[in-house]
Amino acid sequence: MHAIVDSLAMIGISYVMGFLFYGFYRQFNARVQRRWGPSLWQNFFDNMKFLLKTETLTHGPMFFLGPMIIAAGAITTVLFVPFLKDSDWLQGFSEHGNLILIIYLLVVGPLGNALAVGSSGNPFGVMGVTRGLTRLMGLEVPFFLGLALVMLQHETTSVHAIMAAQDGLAQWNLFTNPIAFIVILLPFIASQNASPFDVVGAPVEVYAGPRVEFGGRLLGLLMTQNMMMTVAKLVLVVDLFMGGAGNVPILILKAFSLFLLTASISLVFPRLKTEQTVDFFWKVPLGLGVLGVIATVWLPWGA
Amino acid sequence: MAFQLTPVWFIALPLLVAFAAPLWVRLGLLMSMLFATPLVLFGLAVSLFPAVGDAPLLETIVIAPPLGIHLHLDSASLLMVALFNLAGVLFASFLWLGDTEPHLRGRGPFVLILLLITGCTGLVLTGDLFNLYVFLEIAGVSAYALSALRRDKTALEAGLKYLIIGSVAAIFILLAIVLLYLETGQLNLAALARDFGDIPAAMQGLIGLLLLVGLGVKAELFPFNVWVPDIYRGSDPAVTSLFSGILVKAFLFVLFHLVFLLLADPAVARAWLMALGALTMLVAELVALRQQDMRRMLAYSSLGQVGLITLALGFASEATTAGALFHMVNHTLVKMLLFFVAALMLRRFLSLRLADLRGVGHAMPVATALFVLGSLAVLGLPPLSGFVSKLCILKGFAEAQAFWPIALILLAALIEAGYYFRWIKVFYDSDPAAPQCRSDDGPAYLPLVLIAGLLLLLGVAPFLIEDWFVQAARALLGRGTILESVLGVQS
Amino acid sequence: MYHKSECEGFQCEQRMLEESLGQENAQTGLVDRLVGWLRQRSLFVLAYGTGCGAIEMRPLMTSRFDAERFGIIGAPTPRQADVLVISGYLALKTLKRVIRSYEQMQEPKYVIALGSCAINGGMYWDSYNTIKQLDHYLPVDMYINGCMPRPEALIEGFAALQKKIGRGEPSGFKRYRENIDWYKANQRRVLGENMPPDYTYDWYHAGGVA
Amino acid sequence: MSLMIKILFLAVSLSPALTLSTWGESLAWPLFGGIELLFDLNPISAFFLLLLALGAPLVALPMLRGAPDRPAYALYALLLLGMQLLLLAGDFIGFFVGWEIMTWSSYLLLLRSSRTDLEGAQSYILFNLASAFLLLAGILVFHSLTGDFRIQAIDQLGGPEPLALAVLFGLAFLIKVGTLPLHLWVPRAYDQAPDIFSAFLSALMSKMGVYGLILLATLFPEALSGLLGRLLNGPAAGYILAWIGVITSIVATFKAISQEDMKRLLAYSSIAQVGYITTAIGVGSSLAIGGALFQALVHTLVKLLLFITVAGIILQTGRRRFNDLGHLIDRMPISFLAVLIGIIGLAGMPPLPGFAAKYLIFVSLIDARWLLLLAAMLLSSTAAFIYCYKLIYAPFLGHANSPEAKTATEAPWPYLVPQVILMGLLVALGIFPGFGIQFLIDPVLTALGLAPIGAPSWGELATPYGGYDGVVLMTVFGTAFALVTGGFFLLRGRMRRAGSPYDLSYAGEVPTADTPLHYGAGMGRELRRIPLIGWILLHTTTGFLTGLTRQSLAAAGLLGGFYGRNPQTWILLAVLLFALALTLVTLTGGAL
Repeated sequence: MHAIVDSLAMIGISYVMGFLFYGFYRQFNARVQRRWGPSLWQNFFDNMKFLLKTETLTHGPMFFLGPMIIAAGAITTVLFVPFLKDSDWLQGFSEHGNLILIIYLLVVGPLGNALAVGSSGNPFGVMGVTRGLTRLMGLEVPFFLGLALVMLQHETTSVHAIMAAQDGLAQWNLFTNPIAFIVILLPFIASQNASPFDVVGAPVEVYAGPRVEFGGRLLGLLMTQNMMMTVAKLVLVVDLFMGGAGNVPILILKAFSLFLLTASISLVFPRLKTEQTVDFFWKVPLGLGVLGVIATVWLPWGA
Repeated sequence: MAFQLTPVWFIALPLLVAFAAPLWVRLGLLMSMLFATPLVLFGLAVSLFPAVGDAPLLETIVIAPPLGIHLHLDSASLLMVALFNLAGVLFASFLWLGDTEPHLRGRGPFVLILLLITGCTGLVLTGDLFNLYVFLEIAGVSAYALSALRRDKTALEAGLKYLIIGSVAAIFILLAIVLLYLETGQLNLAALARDFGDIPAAMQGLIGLLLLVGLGVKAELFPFNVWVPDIYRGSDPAVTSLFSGILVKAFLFVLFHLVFLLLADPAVARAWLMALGALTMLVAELVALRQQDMRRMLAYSSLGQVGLITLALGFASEATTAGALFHMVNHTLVKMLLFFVAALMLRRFLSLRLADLRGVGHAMPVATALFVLGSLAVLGLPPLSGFVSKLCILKGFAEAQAFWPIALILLAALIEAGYYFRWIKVFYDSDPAAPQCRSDDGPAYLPLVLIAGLLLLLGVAPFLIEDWFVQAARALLGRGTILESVLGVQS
Repeated sequence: MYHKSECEGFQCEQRMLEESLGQENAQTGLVDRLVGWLRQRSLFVLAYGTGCGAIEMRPLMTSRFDAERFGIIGAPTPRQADVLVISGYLALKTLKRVIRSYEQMQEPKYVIALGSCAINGGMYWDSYNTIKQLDHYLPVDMYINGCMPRPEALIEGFAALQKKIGRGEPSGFKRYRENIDWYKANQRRVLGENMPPDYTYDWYHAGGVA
Repeated sequence: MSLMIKILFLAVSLSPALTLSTWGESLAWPLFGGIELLFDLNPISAFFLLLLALGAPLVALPMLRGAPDRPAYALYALLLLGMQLLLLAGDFIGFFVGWEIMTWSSYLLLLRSSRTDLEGAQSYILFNLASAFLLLAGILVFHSLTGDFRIQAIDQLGGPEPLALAVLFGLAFLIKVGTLPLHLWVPRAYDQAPDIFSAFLSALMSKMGVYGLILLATLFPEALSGLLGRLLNGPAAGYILAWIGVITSIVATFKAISQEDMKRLLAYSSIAQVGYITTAIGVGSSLAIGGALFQALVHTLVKLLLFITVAGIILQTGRRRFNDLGHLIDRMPISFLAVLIGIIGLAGMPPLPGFAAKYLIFVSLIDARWLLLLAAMLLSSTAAFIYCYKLIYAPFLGHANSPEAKTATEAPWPYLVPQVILMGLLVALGIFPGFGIQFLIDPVLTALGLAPIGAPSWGELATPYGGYDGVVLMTVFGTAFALVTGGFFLLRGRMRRAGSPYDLSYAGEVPTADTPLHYGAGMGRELRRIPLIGWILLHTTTGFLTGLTRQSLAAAGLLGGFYGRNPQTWILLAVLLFALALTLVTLTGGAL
């Protein structure tokens, strides 16, 4: 019973946080562009509008199953990320998982959806998927390397243990292991599909990319899972680098500040091409990561 | 009065049978006699193994001192005799069952084949240099004639070339014998061995070189083996199997018999012989890569194996020697198998060129399968006997901490695999133009299958005849024993 | 002046269309109104830049007039769009694409005809290769008059459309469905053999049952 | 008659299973000269024998289709014999015998395909024989060190000999598993072999190389640390091996992405996957070897599944290039599911067991503090998603691109039965990774003298660094999936299926059959613009080997010039050489 309520609460919180954060992002974006911008609830309206569409076109069973898989993947991811520290609530099934599992869960859904995209037979969609996979290949290496530095620091892959080790502000990995945070920051932005790494779904270039054939309720489902997934990733980074959160308001605060940081970065850069993205990730964040490895592992004081 | 089983029967019987050829023609028993004679001798040889293992059999037929016939049957020579007769049995059965061309079934070839076997048997049995020369000429002449049997242009050319180069080799050997006789006044090998050390060093060197060149030509060692491919290419493939299977082995045996006997310390010649062996092996295997004719390819492969055997024998440790002797047996069997297959293919396709044999695996599945088996054995891949003998050689080297021959042997085997598998691949090419009708003339395959069975048996259970080789190696290397036994009897 | 009480020819069709346009829906329950309210807050626009009117869509969407504050935002593909904006005159070649795009949109879907060319042909009224009345080929939900209508007018039009959606009134796609034979006949009249394929409206083959 | 043969063949293919279940005490077969072949079953070989027992009948089943191919059956039986000898061998001679029988019988099986060309066949046999001969050389060095042929640890570790031994053995096994730059034979052989036999080659025969590499750990206890010392938390010699493995997998992954043929893609993917195993063996800790074994197990299952399925597709369509296939999902649904499960396993995604293997390897790398290796390995394992997607997209999704692809039907049952069995095994192993650890991996680790990993329950994979629970994961994912799907149908509105495959958002255009809509082989082409990948794809080691071949042929021609046709020359040569040698001997003082 506890597990069911807890899970529903986690799903609900991640969804609400998701559309509010995105609403904020859009308004923030608009203000930067000297516009008024939509309301904070705009993403909720958009999502509901799509979920309430009366017609939905599919291209066969696999096309239908793709969004189901990606949504199930997002829910699973959310349930495997602990939202709170030292609490019985909002834990989901996180004690049965670990950081590496979560990193892989983050891509289960998109790959399932990629099948649906392929099944639609639209070449633009497949182009988008290929771009996405290419970008994933670029971002995952420094992202994982940064997280591996944290895992090495605490000698565990358990998110709980890493969270527990960061008691006070001074023990935050953000401060004890700043290189790791810098290494993962940009790949993290890319994994959120945010500018400047959002070439995957570029509307003009590849006609919305992977989402080109999705409409109606299927698109609504895709939006829903996207918002939940974003929150899951934010919470994960909060857990790993900002010491987690004792209660929901603090969680929202920390996640929001992190979101503000990433949003501020992504708003001011123009979009990169796929190969520029990959090349960038393999040069700058990965180079930093290698330096970090040398500094923390190879040099005598590291061991 | 018990029938005396003496070594002389190994020579006398085939000679007698050969000279009674008109009788066999009259009785219609030509082929069966050709088959039966080596069979009887093979049986005799096998039955003698236990006895010879205890002490070598010696026999002297004095003609006029110092001339005489000294026969010396120890484990090593008995092994070779058994091998030659086995090869003779297999060859005869192939001729008999295989419905071969008439020019191989007449009275002439009958005599020549028996003479060849006699000559080779004599070469390994003889205990004195004069007889060595006589048997060398017997074997040589019958070989020249055999290679020219087909009487077409290529065969005659091959025969003539063989005659010329063989004679030159014989002259070198004769010179060496003359010099030896001049220096020591002895022709008996054991006595020569006793006195060889007293000859001046320069003369020793000269004699050694003369022998090396003469026997090198005959035993197909590298710089002197340039004639081989032409002769093998020109002769009938079945006959070639005798050259590669018997003749070369006899000369190799003679070469090393002399080396081990004459030199008190075989290590003196080790560097020379091993270098020659390694060179022969590598050069032949490399050249074989480009051959387009199966007979030439087999000829080069044969040279490669001869090189390997020389390398192993030249090292003169007991393990490598036993391995080399084993490898001689294997190589004889394998090359007979391969040349028989070549003969069958030649009869079917009238050509042995690589391009003409494309897809033969679908037309002659059994023959091709036997070729594959033979190739695997010659490459020394388990579970065939070639593997065991090579392993024995390599193990001998490894135990002596000599690693460079191992590297060379393995490299040569790799190159050898390069061309053998190229042929196999082409055989199994699916070429629509290839003849599709499958025909395997049954009885002709009997000796081939027998050889294949032997190869497999020796590969899986080499311990059955392991003692033979070990004893033979000891006998071959046991200079002191020979000297003592021979000279002890004589004095 | 010559007046005729009864319509004749295509004028009857015109009346028919106008009548259905103004009809009030009796069955707008609470759920329908809620749904309508949600829908009106979010309009994804497929702006088909057919003619010069497209130039007015740019300021509308960008910072100057910022349509996003009304929840109006561009959609890249017809699958994701709710509103099809026909901005200006419509050549026959374009008509085929527009029809296909419209049929690929997911219901509920709306059409806004922008500018006088889309209403009655405007200055192209006697051109051989543009259509005169968009309404004959696609069900238009909202006309925005002008040549060109300014962005303020566009916002006005969108706001009117949002109100209409919010009230839960039936929109053009129902009309398109009910009168598909008529629309298709009109389309065929101008496009001839060059019609877009018919697999995009499967309910037509299902006999109107969907 | 033919039925009898088929039943007999199937029975033969079950022989590894029979051996595994009934093997009693050890056997000895005296060969000669004190060399005795020992055959015994230890936990390490039992693990690999289990793989063989599993794979052999599954590969045999599709071979039963059609008229019996007797030579192929016979060779397959020989191959199984050779592999069992290899695995059971307690001494190196028996190991080598099995190794060689396996090599040549598989070569002859390779020739049964009409697609084999001379180059492919030659590279297969020559690379494998080179591997075998290196192995033999290593065995002889081993013999000279220990005076024995039994597989046992080497006591003395000083001096150059153990290092030479490690290098010889290592090279031999690395050729077999196909690491860079010794991999050239792999794609050709896997591509050209009979379609079913490719499954055997990739899934089972490459594992024999892995078995050999694990034997290295037996020979050199403390996992290679004794050879060159330690680096960070692992053995330095293993660090080199691990980098070889990782570079292999990176290069092979990008090569796989650029392939346009299903079987070649799978071949390169095999190279990459076995590269992970090599890396893990290089790390050599308990976790790493456990991961390597798990990866070997998963890779066996996955590659059997994928190659058999691909063979089914080729059988039904006669096409193998991505460009010629497409949209088979409706016509071959079971094959689609098989490839789907296969690529999930291949990509190492949870919840299938590929993830468990990857997890163990990653954790072992963190444990050894080899983070750069970890990053490099992650690069290849992420890039693997692209070829995995290509493998399922191009044949099954998109648009049918050839008449055969438009009319194909589901593969026949001999192909489907193994697929279904393998899918079941993969899913079961994914849900119960702890089962695999406890019953398959731990005995091997104990036999190797390493600490067992252990598993609290069947569903749980536990390491000192944390673990995960396959049952919970699968339950959560399944429940979420069911709830989402159910909830989706609760919403109002109608679903309709597109009336035509050409009902696409295509900028208002109407695509037709002539429009290039299938992205098939082009996928991944744009990766060339990324500098590193472009560099990798541009370079190949083929040139080196072609050059080597050409040089040796040239040398052969040069030397062949000796063997002229003129007797006068022969005599001249003999006399000249004689004179030369005589001069030499005289000059050097007369000593021979």
